[in-house]
Amino acid sequence: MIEITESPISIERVIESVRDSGCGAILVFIGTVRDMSDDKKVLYLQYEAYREMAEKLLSKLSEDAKQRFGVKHISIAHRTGKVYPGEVSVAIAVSSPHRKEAYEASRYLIESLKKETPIWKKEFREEGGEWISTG
Amino acid sequence: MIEITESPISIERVIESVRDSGCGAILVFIGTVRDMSDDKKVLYLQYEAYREMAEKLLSKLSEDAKQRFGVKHISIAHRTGKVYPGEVSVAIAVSSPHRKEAYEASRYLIESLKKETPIWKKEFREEGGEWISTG
Amino acid sequence: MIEIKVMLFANIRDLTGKEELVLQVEDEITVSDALRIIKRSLPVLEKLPIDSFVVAVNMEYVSRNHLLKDGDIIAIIPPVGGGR
Amino acid sequence: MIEIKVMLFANIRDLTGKEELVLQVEDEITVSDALRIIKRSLPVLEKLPIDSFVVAVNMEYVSRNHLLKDGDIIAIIPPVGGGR
Repeated sequence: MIEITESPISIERVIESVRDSGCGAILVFIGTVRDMSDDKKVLYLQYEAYREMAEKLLSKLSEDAKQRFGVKHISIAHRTGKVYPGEVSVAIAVSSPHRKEAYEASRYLIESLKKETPIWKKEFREEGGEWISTG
Repeated sequence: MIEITESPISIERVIESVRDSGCGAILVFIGTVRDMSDDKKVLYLQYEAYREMAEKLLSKLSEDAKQRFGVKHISIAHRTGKVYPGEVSVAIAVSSPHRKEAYEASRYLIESLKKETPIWKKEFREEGGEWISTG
Repeated sequence: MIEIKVMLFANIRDLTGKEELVLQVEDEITVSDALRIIKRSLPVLEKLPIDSFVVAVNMEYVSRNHLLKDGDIIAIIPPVGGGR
Repeated sequence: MIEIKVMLFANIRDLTGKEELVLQVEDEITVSDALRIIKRSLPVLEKLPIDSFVVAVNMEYVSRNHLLKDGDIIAIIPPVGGGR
């Protein structure tokens, strides 16, 4: 399941989608919006995506990670629109027969997602908004 | 939250217990019972714990991991008794301001848990039961 | 005459107030050519380092000398990757 | 006279059919001494490599020459750690 969505992310649904009784390990990364950024209070983040391309790249990335690490199922959900502190902005679940591969694949997925996926975030603090990147 | 329990583990509850709007990353490891072991069909696992000591060690391990990796909250839940294929036997949630530390702490916790915690598992296949260890 | 759709995002969208443009040109052009035309038609873009932004055509990242054909969709991709 | 409670788990529990024992000894003894007494009273234990199992006293892992006092709880811990 690859999903770029305006609606709140259901962690349960992301986890359910990778469950497999042949897999002993599920690893779930959950990214949430922090209430502070550089010691300034964050009101909310605004995520914007090039949706079709992001979904396409994340599908490709998932196939890539399955091949590379031998994990079984991968699901990725990413919010767009306004996301408030404490809310989930991204969830990545990986299931695998054994745990080592799940850790490696999960880390690879979140790092690649942050680097390559056309999803932008604008941080709104009390004094205004600013587009954030590490690029 | 450290919990050794006969009842099914609620992943949602484990995740909720580490949520913190100061933490941007939550990593959840979920161990489930596999339906096959060495190409033999698994009927169920029977987990047995030295409960008080396991809880004490896991609390210590959590404190240790918080110090060592700088993560904020840790929750660990482990089932005892009969656990059937597909069911959750262990869940570990770690929350942290940043994700790198969450990955490191999570991996450390599951490896240490498997190595040091007095919890045993007996695997019941069609032909009978056997205590399993890598020790 | 060929038509190329341009998609704008994030700070480019904020600055220009536009989500899309359509370029009509006589013949096939490169991505560099397209960027030059876009900057000319939206002078406010000089506030952004557009030349350092990556570009996707039909949802694939491409280089600056990639040739654009009729019906192509070009997206200018500002830097992504916030958060550790 | 001192009393020491012994806790048994997993394959030890299966084999002996016991979850607990109580040792009554004249004086303080070491963990090694206690294991010797336990093996004598439960000969079936010779089927297991008890001497390679770790031991906890009052929920702390201890060495074989740790001295047991009245009221101590000793647990013989079979190998743990199944699953990758």
